[in-house]
Amino acid sequence: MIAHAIVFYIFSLIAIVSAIMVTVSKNTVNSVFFLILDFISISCLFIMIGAEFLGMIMLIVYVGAVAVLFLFVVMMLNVAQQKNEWFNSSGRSSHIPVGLLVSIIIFFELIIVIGGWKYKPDLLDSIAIEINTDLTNTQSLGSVIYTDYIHLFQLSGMVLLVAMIGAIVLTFRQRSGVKRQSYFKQISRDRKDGIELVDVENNKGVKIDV
Amino acid sequence: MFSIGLGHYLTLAAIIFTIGIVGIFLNRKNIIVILMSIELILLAVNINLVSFSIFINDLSGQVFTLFILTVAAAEAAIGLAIIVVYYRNSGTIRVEEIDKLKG
Amino acid sequence: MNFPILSSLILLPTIGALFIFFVRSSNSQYQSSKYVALFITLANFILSLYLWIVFDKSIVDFQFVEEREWISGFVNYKVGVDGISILFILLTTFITPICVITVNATIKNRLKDFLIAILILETFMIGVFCSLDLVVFYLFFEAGLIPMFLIIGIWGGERRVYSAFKFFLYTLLGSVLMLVAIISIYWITGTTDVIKLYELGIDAKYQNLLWLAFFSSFAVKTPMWPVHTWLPDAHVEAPTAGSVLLAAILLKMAGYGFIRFSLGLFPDASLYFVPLVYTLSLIAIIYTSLVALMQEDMKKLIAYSSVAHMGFVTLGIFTMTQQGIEGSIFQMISHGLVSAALFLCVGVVYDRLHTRLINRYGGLVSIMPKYAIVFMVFTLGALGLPGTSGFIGEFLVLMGAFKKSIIVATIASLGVILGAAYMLWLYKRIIFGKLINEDVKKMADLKRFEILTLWLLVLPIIFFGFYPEPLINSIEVSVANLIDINDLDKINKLALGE
Amino acid sequence: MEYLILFLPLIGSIISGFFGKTIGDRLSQLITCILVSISALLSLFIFFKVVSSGYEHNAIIATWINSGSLNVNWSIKVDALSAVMLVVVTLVSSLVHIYSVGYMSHDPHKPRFMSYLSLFTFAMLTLVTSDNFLQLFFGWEGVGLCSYFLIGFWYKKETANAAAIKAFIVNRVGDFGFALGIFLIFYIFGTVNYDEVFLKIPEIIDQKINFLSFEFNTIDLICLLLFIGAMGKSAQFLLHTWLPDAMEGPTPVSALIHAATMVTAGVFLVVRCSPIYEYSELALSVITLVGMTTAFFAATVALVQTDIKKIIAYSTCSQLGYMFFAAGVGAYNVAMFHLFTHAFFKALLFLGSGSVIHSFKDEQDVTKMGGGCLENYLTLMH
Amino acid sequence: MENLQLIIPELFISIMIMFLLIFGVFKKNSSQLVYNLTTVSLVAALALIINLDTQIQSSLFNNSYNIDSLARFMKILLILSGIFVMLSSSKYIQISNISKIEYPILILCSILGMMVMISSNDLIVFYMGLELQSLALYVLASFNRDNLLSTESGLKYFVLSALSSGLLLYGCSLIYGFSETTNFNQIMVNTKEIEYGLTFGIVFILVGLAFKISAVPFHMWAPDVYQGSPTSVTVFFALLPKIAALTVFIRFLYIPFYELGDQWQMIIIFLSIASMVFGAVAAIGQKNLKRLIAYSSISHMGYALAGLSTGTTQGVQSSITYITIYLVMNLAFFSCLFMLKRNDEYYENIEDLSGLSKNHPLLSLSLLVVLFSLAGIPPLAGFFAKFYIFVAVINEKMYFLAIVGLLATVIAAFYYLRIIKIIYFDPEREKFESKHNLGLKFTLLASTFFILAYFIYPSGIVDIISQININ
Repeated sequence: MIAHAIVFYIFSLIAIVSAIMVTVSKNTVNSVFFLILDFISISCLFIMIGAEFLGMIMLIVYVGAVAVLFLFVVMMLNVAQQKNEWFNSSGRSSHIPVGLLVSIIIFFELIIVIGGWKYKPDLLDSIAIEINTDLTNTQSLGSVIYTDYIHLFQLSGMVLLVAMIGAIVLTFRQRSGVKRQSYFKQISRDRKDGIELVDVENNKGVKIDV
Repeated sequence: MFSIGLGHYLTLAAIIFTIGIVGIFLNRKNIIVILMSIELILLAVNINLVSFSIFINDLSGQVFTLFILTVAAAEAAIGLAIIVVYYRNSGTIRVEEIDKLKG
Repeated sequence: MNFPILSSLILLPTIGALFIFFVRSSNSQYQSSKYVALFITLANFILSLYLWIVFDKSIVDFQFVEEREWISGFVNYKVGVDGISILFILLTTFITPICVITVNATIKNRLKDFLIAILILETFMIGVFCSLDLVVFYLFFEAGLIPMFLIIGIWGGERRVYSAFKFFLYTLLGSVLMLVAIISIYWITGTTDVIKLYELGIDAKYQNLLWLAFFSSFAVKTPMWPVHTWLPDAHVEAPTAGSVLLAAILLKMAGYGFIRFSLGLFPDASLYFVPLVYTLSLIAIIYTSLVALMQEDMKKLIAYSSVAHMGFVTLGIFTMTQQGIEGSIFQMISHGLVSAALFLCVGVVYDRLHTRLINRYGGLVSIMPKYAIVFMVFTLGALGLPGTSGFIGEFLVLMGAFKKSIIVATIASLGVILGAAYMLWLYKRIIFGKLINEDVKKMADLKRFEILTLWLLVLPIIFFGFYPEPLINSIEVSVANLIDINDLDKINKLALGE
Repeated sequence: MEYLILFLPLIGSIISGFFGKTIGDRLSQLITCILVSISALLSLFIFFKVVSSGYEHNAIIATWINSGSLNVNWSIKVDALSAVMLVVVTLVSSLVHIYSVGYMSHDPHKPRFMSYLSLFTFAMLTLVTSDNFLQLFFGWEGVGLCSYFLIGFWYKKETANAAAIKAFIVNRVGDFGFALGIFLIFYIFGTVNYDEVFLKIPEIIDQKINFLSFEFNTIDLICLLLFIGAMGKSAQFLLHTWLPDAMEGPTPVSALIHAATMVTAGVFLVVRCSPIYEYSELALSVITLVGMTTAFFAATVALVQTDIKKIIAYSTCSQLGYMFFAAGVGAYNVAMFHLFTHAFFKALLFLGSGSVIHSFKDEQDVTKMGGGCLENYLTLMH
Repeated sequence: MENLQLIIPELFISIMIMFLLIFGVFKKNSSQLVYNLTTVSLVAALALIINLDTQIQSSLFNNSYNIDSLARFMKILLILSGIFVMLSSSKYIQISNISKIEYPILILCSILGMMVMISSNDLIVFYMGLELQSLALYVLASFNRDNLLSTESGLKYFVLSALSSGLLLYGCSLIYGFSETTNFNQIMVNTKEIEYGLTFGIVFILVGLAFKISAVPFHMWAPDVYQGSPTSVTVFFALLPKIAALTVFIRFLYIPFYELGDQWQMIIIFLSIASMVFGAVAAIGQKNLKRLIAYSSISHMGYALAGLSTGTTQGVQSSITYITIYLVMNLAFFSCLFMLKRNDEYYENIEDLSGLSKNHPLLSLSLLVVLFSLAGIPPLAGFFAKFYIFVAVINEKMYFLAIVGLLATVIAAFYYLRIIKIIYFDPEREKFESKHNLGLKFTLLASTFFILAYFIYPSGIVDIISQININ
């Protein structure tokens, strides 16, 4: 029990600190790294609590893909070094105190909410899929995703398709004047096409048609 | 204190959620950080869902988390793509400078 | 009566408008569209005349009632006329062709659109006067704003935009509460059918609020002091035909509403609010008469006089006596004719000199004698000289008011003196005096169509002044019934009982 | 016959008013003169009939207003009083008509003038032959209107216009009281017909009414209100101001309206309503007082006037004061007699002054007329 | 899975998405063809929906996907609007240089997402539908990727929408935790007892949904996005997501949270009043028509919410009627906007309308009708829309809401009148092109006719909608 507690506190501390660092660190690249740290610590917590599949997936998806994507974009846009302007942005904006206030209120309200939770055994019959302790987390998730949640699974496929189409349509540019490899042309070349003999007149040069 | 219950996880989620909100509200630096703050919020949601799922012994919370993960990834992709095209057009992603549309 | 005569009355102008709309526009066809409009409106007038003839004046009930399901289970399209509404329909169908005749001189551009607007407006106006369902009434009542807004805005004077907006927003604002009240009535009683509501009655505890809601709408439209300020603006900027319709008919919608709904549906509240109405009416009569005295603009002067005259109307209605209500109705009809005629008269000189400032005129009698004669008749009508229709209305109203409150009648009578003052003052400054302005000398006397339109108005004004019986006769039974069933004479009875 | 008396002037008025241009000055003058003269002859005939055989008749022409309990008819009531008035009105009117043919010979708007005169005659006749207060009011306003027209006949004269409006408005002030009186009568009696009202008077002798927060005896109040109307029309003290100004009009008008007929309508009213006034001590004393004051006051004012017409106008005022005085002390027949005689002599005086004015080339100031005595006399003889 | 035929329309659209994508990629320069095929497939989907047995009130996938009368009606509405949007904006897309095969496909994706939202009976399903819709919309908003305004609008929409999704999800997680289920019906059963957690869950979810339908105070994105996006996308934004979001609103309020009516009623009333008033006031100063219509749509959403706030079936029906009529009006308005074209350039400022009535009488007449209808002046359809709402609201004795709403109409009337003033009273300008494609003309004609002639037979739609029962 104590071990559980210690591990929980360590990881949650890391998570909180790195979450704060995500928003306050001066360098955007650092923010991304802290985000990764955050994800890692939370996934550790997930694994600890018994949702090991999700923990691992989180590592793979977030750390492996999303965070890298962030990193990639940050570096590509070269905005990493932009100065951080916490609290000292242009004086006219009054959103900072308001924002802080709202956030703090939200936080305390959430804390109140948490206190109100209690386990309600009488609601048991409403539970859709009871966790079978005999199976591993991966197994039990796998067994429902392709059966009970097949429609959602398909739908998430559509979501990813949209993401793909969207990313391509927005960022992909067909540049003109760029030489591209044409396999067919390359292969169908023979010696006759490759070499051409021209007579070069004096002082006139020759026009090479590409 | 030492027996870790649901409350602890929820509190953690609440803290991260609040940090995410604060990050969005207070960030003036660049829009990518806002995106990351949104990821933090989703993270908090995931913590909530997973811990609820474990404590009420119901798998659907975890399934939900799984899909949120998927969607979050897709969302990040599209969001970053939009940021990229915007950067191409305007040369900046500073939050304060995103104000060409005014009424 | 299987033939849906009222619906035909309502629909005919719209059909005409559609017809004009689909006729391809070219210059020669502008004329033809005018004839179409004239034909349609005249046909409508004849139809309504027929209606008046076959109308049985001795029956209390609504006649020619048509009912059709409309919004299922909620509102029925229901129209019908009694002795009161039939007069207003007649007035509408009478005034509209006159407006159509005048368009040639006053409307220089987009004649076709103007005719369409007028025809559509006629539909709505007739609809208001014969609808027997609150929602249907509201629909027509509000819908009239659209064509009128356009008429003022497109064909108006320099400040037309301001006036059009003011007109539209004032009246819209006023009627907002009426809609709430109508819906509330539906939930209280389960119907919006006026006839059923007359039978059911509305619980007294709701009446005051509902009455106020209706009042807010009608007071703006009437217009009563202090929400009358849109009227002078609207009148001044509107083209002649627009002013005529506005003064002659649109203002009457509210008066009609007071009689049909305020008195009919909320008798107790009406009694309760009598002091309020009296106060406002008296202020309207005296204050606006004084304001009218100072006006430099003819149309404004007539507009303020309209406010004062409508003050008599509201006063008369809320005397809740036979004479008062009949006087009000008569006053409305008479004012419809007189003010229409006065605005036409202003239009006549405005077309020639393009100014409405009184001091630019003077001495018209020597170059426009025909004009001077008809204008005189209308002036006299406006100041309520016996022998014109204006007298009957005012006199009956005052008679009714005297029954209720001597002091009110006394103050209101002062308005009669003031009315004489500002009208004669106007007449003197325009018609009499020396010809000073060079431009005025070039003005031609009335053209044939002007003579026609103005005499069409002179005749009823004089005729009903001497022989109002046809009108009074047709409202007699309905008014008596209104007073009877709602026991509006309560106050009088109480007073006499003491 | 009554119909003819009443409507002949109207017909004349309409003909010369609307068709004056087409039928020409001469013809329209002729027509109006003839028609009014016929009606004068007829009314003389009626007068003799009344005098000789006590003829009384109330011819109802049509219903006018019929609203609830209010029933008013257009009617021609002939009795001794109205017969006298008929004679006065039609006779003076016809004389004035004829006189104005000559007097107005230089004026470009002769048909219009004749039309107004005839219209006035008609209005005055409806006034005197009325059998109810409302028709009386109609005639009352009608004569006011015609007076307005005729005073302002020379519309190019600024003063004439102002005087016309003044006359109308001041009259309206009087009418205000008159109208209130009618309302009160209707309120109390529920009818406005003379006969019915007079019948019911005894029932309400002691009734009190609260008017403008004062407590009045109802009959007193009715009488006073009616008398305000009479004061306005008959130019009694305080409401007399319009009458001198009204002299801006052509002289025949002054003769007809502002001396002989219209201004006496107030006296007529009081006499007509004598059955009511009999019950009101207060009103009678007020009438006496006002009549007295006016008689004295107007006479004194007349002393210092220079305009010949204004002098006569104030004299008219003063004479009217006498009539009211007479009526006030209950001598109605004396009042009527004075009215009758006054109508003729004052009309004559005006007509005479008209010719004087004409002969002095439209000069009205008596101080500039010195030495014209003989001529003056001669014109009177003519 | 014997009930699979109930989701044939959705399946059909999914298949068409993939088919058209492949087709478009392999066939060069086929963007117009794909566009037309998309329209055709929407028509086919409409036919499929209509073809479904109307009697069926069924739910699929462990009771997480509802096929009921509400879903059916809303889907028909959705796809009909989609068809008209496609018809009216085809020319615009070609001219504005955004004619790519991805465009119609993204529209289909988003429609698919909305259909899922409409039918959802489960938090997870709802969320997936929402995200499918939103992701496609993000891309669509910034579709004109070389245009600064378009990308900025996409960015703004993305950030705020993602944030709102986050809030909404947090709410979902709380609801899940405190009711221990994600199924709507189950939530209703499990929420008899009011807890803080549920209240907060509701608040978060409502905030998220309010973002989606741009209700004040969560409306900030709407004007910018409406203005910046290509007009063809703006019309899409103005119509379709509102249908889906309103349906979800109805479902949330009337199924899972029905027992918690006291908790949300005040929130909805507040949102409603704020939207009505703010939308009306803020629109007054606008110069850009698209921005103006954004504020107008904020205001209109306020009225739709007013109907929902009553908590009665009648209120819901009035809201559905409202949104139906609102769709038609907006469609007509945007059709007019698409006609303001001169030399292949579209005009969208209010001043560009100056004196339109002289050169284009028919177009101005349509605008006149539409604007008066938007202002809620009888006898046009817009009046009836508001009328039904107020009938429902007053039935619940919520007079304050009714009066505020009606006063807001008066304020709103002011800026609609201003446009009419510019069209009809102001001096004329250069003519616009008068040749338009058939689809656009048809759309405008049909919608204007609907608005104009609605009063003749107002019962039609009401009768259909009154058959929708929520529970």
